Formats: sequence, C-alpha cells, structure tokens
Amino acid sequence: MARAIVNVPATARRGDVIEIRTLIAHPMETGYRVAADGQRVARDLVRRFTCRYNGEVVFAAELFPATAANPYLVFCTVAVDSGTLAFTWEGDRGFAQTETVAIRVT
Amino acid sequence: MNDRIDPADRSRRRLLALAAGAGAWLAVRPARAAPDDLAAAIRMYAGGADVRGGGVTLDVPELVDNGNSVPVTVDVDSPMTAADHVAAIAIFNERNPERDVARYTLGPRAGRARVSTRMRLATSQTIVAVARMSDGSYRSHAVDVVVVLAACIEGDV
Amino acid sequence: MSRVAAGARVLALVAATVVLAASPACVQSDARRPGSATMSPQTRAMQRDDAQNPAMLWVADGEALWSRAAGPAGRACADCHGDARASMRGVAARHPAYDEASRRPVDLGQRIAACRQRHQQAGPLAPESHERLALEAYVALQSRGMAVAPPADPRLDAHRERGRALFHQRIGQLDLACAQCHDANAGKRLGGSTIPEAHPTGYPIYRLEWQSAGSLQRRLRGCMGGVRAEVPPYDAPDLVDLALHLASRAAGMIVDAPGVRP
Amino acid sequence: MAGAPAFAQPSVVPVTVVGDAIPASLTGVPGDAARGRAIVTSRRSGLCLLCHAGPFPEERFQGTLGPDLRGVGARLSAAQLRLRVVDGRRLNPATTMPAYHRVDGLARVGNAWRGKPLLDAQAVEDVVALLATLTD
Repeated sequence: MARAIVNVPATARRGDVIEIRTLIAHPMETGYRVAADGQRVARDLVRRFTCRYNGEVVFAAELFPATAANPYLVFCTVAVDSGTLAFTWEGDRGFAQTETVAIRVT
Repeated sequence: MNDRIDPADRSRRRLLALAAGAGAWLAVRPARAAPDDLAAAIRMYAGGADVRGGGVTLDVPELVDNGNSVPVTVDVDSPMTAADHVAAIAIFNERNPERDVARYTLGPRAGRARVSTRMRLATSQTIVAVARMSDGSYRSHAVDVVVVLAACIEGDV
Repeated sequence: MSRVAAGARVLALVAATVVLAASPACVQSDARRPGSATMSPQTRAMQRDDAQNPAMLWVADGEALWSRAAGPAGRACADCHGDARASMRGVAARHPAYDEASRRPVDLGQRIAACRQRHQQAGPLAPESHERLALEAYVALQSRGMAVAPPADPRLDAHRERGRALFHQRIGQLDLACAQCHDANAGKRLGGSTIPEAHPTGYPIYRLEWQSAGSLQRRLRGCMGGVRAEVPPYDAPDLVDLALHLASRAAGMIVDAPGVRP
Repeated sequence: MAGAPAFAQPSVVPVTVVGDAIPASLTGVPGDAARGRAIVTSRRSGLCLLCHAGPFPEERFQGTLGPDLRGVGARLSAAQLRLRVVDGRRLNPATTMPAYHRVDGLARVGNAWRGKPLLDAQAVEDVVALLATLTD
C-alpha cells in the first residue's frame, strides 16, 4: 500500500514562488541493516524523485541510504500556468508511484 | 556551531552506538578516517573545482533526538534567473556507510534555491551541503551535529 | 471507594461520557506534561505540522480503509459508522473501554480488530499490522484536541487497579517499575534522553527509533524488554490493564494523536 | 543488618554484610579498575552512565537519576561501595538502583536473564576498584 501526501497550494498568482511538500511511505531499507536472524536485509530504496510541471521537469532528486525512511522532501517552484504538477518516485524492486495535483494560476 | 569532538571520541562513540543497537541500520562498515572520504566525495562531486564557503546555509539541529530522522534544510543565495541560478545541491555526510545523502537538480524554474529533507545520521559527525552554481562554481557549508544515542535501557521486541 | 463515588460512577456509566477527570484523584491541574513537551523543537514541529508528520501516511491509509468494503459481509466501517469525523469523535479518548462480547477491557486497536471480525467477517487484523495501525491512527485523529476521558465504568475498575499495580511493580533483571522512571524520575535524563511522564496522549505514534508508526502496546513491550523482564504477547491483558491505568493518569490531558516521538 | 547471615544463590557469590558494607572481596582477586571503567561506561553491561554522571569524558550523554559518581571513592569505602553495587536495596528498599549481584527477589525476569546477576562477582570487584579511584 504505497501512499504519498503532497502539499501544493491550490491556487497561486503567476510568478509566485510556491512551496511543495511531499511525503511518501517507503522503508528506505539501506542494505546495511542486519535482521535478528543475522541476515543482511536487502537494499530497497527510492532512488529518484521527479517533479514535472505541465510535463516539464522543474525539480529532481537522487536519494541514497542516508535519506530517512518515509522520505520527506520540500522544494520550490514558480507558478507559471494553470495545469498539473506530477510527482514521481522510482526505486528498487520496480517501485514507481506518481501523484498528480492540479494548480490554478491567476 | 557545536563544539568539535575529537575523532577518537567519535569513533569510540560510534562503536558504542553499534554495540547498543542504536542506528543498527548501518552496522557493517568499520570506522575509518572518514574526513578524508568526505573531502574526496566532495572533490569528486565538484569535478576538482574549488569549493568555497559562503552563500550556502545548511540548517540542521546541532543536537538531535534520534539519528534516524534528522531534518535538514539547504538554502542558497541566488537570484534564480536563467543567467544566474543554482543548478544542483548535494548533501554529504562524514560517518555514515556512504558519503552521499541526496543530490538535487534544480534551475531557474525553482524560483528559490531551498530544499528540505530528513536524513539519517549514524553518529555525531559533520554534514556538508554543496551547491553547484550555473557558472560552474561551487559553494558549501559544513555543520557538526551531535546525535543523542538511544537509551538502550529500552529494547524493542 | 465511598458510596457517593460509586453512585456517581453508575450515573457516569449511564451517561457514558462523564470522565474520571471529575474525580479528585485525577484533578492534577496541571503540572503534567505530554511526551511532546520534552522533545526537541524539530521533533515537535514534525508532530505539529501534518505535512511533516509521517504518521499522516498511516492516517491516509486508514481513511481509505474506512470506506473500503471488507470480508464476506461486503461492508465497510463507513456503512455502519458513517463519516468517521463525526462518529469517531472522542472514541480514542475513551479507550481502553469495556467490550461486552469479550467481557474485558480492550484498547482502540483491539476494538477495531474485533469490529472488523464481528461485523465485517473479515480476516483478523493482527496487532501492529499496517491496516490495524492505519485504522487506529485515522480513528485516533478524530479525537485530536479532546481531553483524555477514561470511561467511569465500574467493570473496568479491577483492571485499572491491576494496571496501577503493574505500573508500580518492580520487574525484570533491572528490577525497575514503570513508576520509578516515569513518576519519580520523569524529567531527568536517562543517558541523553529526557524521561517522559508516560502519558499516552498521542498513540499510535510515529517513532523515529522505529522508523514507523506503532501502538502503545509496542511501546510498553519495548520498555519491558529494556528492563529485561518477560514481555507479554500483543493484546495480553497486562498491556491493556496498564493502558487503562495510564489513561486514568492522563485523564483530562489533550489528545495529540498521531504523535511523533524520538 | 550487622552480622547478617550469608545468603547463597546458584550464580552469585554469597556475601556477608557488616553494617552498611561488604568488607570481603567477592572473589579474593583484586578488582581491575580499567576493566571496571569499561563496564561502568558500557551501555550493555554496566549501564551505569544511563543513570549516573561521572568523570568519563568519553561518554557525552550521562544520566541524572542517581548521584554523580565524581568523588564517590572519597565518600565511601570499597566495602561500602561493594554493598551498594551488589544490592543497594539492603540499605534502601526503594532505591532505583538495580542490585547488580543478586538473583532472588526479582519479578518477571525475562527468560534470557533469569538466574543471572547483572554483573558476575569479578565484574563487581572491577567496578568497585574503579569507583574507589574516583576520589576527586
């Protein structure tokens, strides 16, 4: 049950810098952890995050094991046009999730 | 800024952390001369270019409750125009198993060169934020963080 | 207990909403401090701001599960209970509570699991399972800002008293009672950590140490293991009785679920 | 408590309490203060600094539940320290401090720990030796 919570202002004025906050459920298993049975727990990470604004990439991130579980990421973008912001998380074991949020720019 | 901890103290406390099962997520790599690793990782990221201080603010608590989730914010002074902007921000650490924490790609569309996330810290150590500017120059800011070890009187079962 | 007090409790049972906070033993107005008061500003901010609070991921799943039909009955929580924002308001503040069917006190997670089996005929929701924690977090959120209000149900009294005794019993190789740390030494430092007063106002919590949400039962078991005592299995009466005592200690304090703790 | 009879338990050494002290070494082997220091500062074995502060700069995070160990070697004799480590409850039944060398009178001890004292006899002697050096 992969979940994400994305906070984007529903409306903005053209040219405003808006703050986007994202949270996604993911263990960010480092690959360094040893389970109770002595076995190394296999690495399972979100590797890449991308934010597209009406299709154009406006922000991207590469994540490593030192990013905390349930990755939280806050960044900014300029409100240019009404449309959609699409957020994609991709990672190990075929992990891929996309959330889209509408924004109205006046 | 918090006081410096001497390296022997740090590696000892790292071992204690491992022994206590605090930060058990790392557990594998032995303590070593980590500051050199950190410098090398930053040199590689900057492709050998000079990395100067100033213009970057790494905001991270100097004393953290728990190393599993440490809030960090990197803020870079920049007009964020097409001609003059921050192209990328990276966060590095000194004493986790790997030097990288995250690498961000941004540009004038960001409007503001600020990124927040939460990171893991195996033990007390130095964190460095590096910004790559659109003119190919690099700036950085380092902060020392003290991690409170989980009190091991409480086990998890 | 005096006859007057006993009478008051029967009335309270009828009213079903009168809280123990009304009894003198629990009016401790109010030097009590919630766990969040001893956390770093960063961890407090993580709890206060839903956009930062990782437990909201569980809440989001709980909200989805609330209206998802489950089991052969094909029923969802919402089919009986409607909008949780109204029907579940205050429910977490009143748990643990007496369960007629099992004739025992149950905590909120157990109540949800039992409801799911009895009314939805769905498979069991195991303790600490993602679904149980998600639903518990979603229901607990509906009591946010309300006062902890343990039911004045005389059928709970013996259990609550047993919980109180367990709280004060020295256990384990370290020979420590809950009360020794969380009553007598709360606010002092155990290694680098400030000892909280053990008020369960925020459960289920997202614990940085766990990197996950977890229940009060998990937290209690952690402490028991820590003093090198026998650790009761999940849903054991000891854990629920302790939770009853903790709720009465915290009566009148404000529910801040889902909490974030180091 | 003077002249209290020796008490014997399978995995602990019988001790004789005299006044507020245990005058006799538990093992007859002198304690090693360096080993004692390792035990006191360990979060696994001694656990001491979870509750006590003391002159141990290598452990930054020290507790405040018990008295500061600084100067404890000047305040108390080795014999007095020995009883406080072995079983402080004989002096103060309400003390928070665990009995480090006692296995009876405990409730609900976990399987892995049952019948085992927190510290064996020689470890107690090592800790006493270390504490006795803390005279400043």
